[in-house]
Amino acid sequence: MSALSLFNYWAVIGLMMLGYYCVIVRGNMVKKIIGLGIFQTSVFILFISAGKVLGGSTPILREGVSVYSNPLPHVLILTAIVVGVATTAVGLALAVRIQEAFGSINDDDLDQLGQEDEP
Amino acid sequence: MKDNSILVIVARFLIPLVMLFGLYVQFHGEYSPGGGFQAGVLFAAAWILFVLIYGLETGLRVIPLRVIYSLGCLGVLLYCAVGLMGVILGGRFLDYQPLLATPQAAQQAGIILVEFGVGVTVASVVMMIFLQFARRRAQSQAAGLELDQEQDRS
Amino acid sequence: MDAVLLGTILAVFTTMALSLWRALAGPSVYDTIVGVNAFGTKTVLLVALISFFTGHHDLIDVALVYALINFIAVIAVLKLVRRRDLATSGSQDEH
Amino acid sequence: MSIELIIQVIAALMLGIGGIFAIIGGIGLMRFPDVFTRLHAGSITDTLAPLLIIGGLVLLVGFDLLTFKLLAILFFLLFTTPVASHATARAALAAGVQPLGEDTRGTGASTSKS
Amino acid sequence: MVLLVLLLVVGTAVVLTRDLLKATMLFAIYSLTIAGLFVILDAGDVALTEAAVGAGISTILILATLALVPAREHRQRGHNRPALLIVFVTGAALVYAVSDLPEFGSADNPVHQHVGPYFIEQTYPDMGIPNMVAAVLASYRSIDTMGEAIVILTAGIAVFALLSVPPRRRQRAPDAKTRSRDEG
Repeated sequence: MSALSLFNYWAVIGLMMLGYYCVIVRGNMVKKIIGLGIFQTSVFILFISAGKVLGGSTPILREGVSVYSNPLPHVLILTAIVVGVATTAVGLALAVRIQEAFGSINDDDLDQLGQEDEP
Repeated sequence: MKDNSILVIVARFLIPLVMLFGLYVQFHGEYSPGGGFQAGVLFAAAWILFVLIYGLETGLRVIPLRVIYSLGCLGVLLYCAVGLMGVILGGRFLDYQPLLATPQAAQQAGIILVEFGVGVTVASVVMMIFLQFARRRAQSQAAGLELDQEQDRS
Repeated sequence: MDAVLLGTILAVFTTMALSLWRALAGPSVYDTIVGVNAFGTKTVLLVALISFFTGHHDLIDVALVYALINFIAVIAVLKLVRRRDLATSGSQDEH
Repeated sequence: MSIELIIQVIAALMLGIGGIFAIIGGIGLMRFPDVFTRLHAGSITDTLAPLLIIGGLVLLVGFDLLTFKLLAILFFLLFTTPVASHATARAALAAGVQPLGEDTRGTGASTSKS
Repeated sequence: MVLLVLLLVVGTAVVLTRDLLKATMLFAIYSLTIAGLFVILDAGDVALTEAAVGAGISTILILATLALVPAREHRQRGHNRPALLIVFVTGAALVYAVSDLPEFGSADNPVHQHVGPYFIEQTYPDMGIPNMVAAVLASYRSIDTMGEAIVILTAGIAVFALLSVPPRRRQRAPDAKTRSRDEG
């Protein structure tokens, strides 16, 4: 088992860190949602890589093929993608409402508004 | 974008093809990659292309708002009804065996119905979400909100 | 034959990297759009080649979907850039 | 020389030339100086390379359902990419991006507006 | 492998760029690349969904949002060193965990021992359809899929509830303050 055979997993970790960084650091909410998308896709790649069998075929039965990749992760990820886009839509709707209510979707501006509100 | 006549002509015959391909993905999903989600998204994408070219009002004349709302609920209801049908006919929830006589045919019928329900729901919900976002700008401008003012400042 | 297919796949990869460079570096929005469009087309070719190379012929559907979705996304970006609004019909505009 | 071998050779040639065209288009996309010239490089090879590559694949497949799908992809690509390029060029022109003139030789200087 | 490197490059660019419109377009490229990767990893259905949903619908929704919010990001103030530290600690923990993962693509991994073989063997006798993903999705795990359809409907209702309220001028008190601050 060499390090290269786990390359998919290294890439997943890199993408996950990128998405995480984007969600934590970026103040803009649309950017945060994009970061969330990157984070999600890294998890998708992790699952699909786990389900892959080298030399296998797509999980559609056909003659003359005996090794198939595992269909179960595909199903789980299929569900997760569609739920992910639903989450994205709700998050974007919230961002639009925040923009209308406060005139900004930036974290720092909103913090300032909150501090001015308190006294 | 209606003024760009090349775009209009290409879109006019591309949209039916996208819808046809959506139907193929929906009902051929048992034999090749595909299924309810993808077909629903493709259908919604065809409608969105129509809206991008012809404007939202024309798009809503093709599929009225009420139809979108009710189709979204009807898809989920179809799914649940297939499940309850199994219970009524003497099986378990979402058990397709009692639907038809031979087990394989029953399973296939159940899968096709369920996928159809999912497809209808996804298509109409995606259309509805896009609709809500897209008409918001005109509404905001009508209400007197200045949208692009922040952009100049930054 | 496999060598030719592999070479073509590598060529398409190279082109993808080049158009990605254009999309990343492009000074204006339109350069990015050009890059995205070229990248999408090359992805379609790549998927077609891969599905032929590995013998999983049912993956061709995926390429078909890409070709359509890429077009719709590019049109949406262009409309946003030009009109700042996705819902207008644009026939009453001055352009 | 059998007919299959000839077809294979032709298909291999088409695939190879398609790949070369794709790379040339990519280099043009990267090196050209302004939007319209890049669009020129990108869109022309975007129609030629699919035509050659998918044509080669069709020759390799023979006659099948797969052939039909490949032809459908080719059809869609041949319609959508030129239209997208055209729309991009039109939008860029409408937004006030000036094409480079004859006098600048692509050295980045802005053209005089006639 | 090449696609993964491309993916990392695109991801970094998406995170670093400040122009939200450009970030959205790069995100579309990112989705396309991921879908290509899924094609290589034998997941046709997932690639189809990711192409249609990620590159199509997500992009269009973000674009529709950008018509409503300012399309440029503000310049960030400094304080992101703790965040970077957190990210790197998480990454280090994940790297440590990866060394326990089984080898990529080997057929005797634990994943392929549990219910996977059952689905692969039983799908055709049970259902008579060749696409295992469709069979598992709509029959073996159909309650899961029903919950998922309900989640989509709920998301639709949530967006409807959030955005069907007609927009008004801001009425809150800070509005006047910000305006005076901007002028002053």
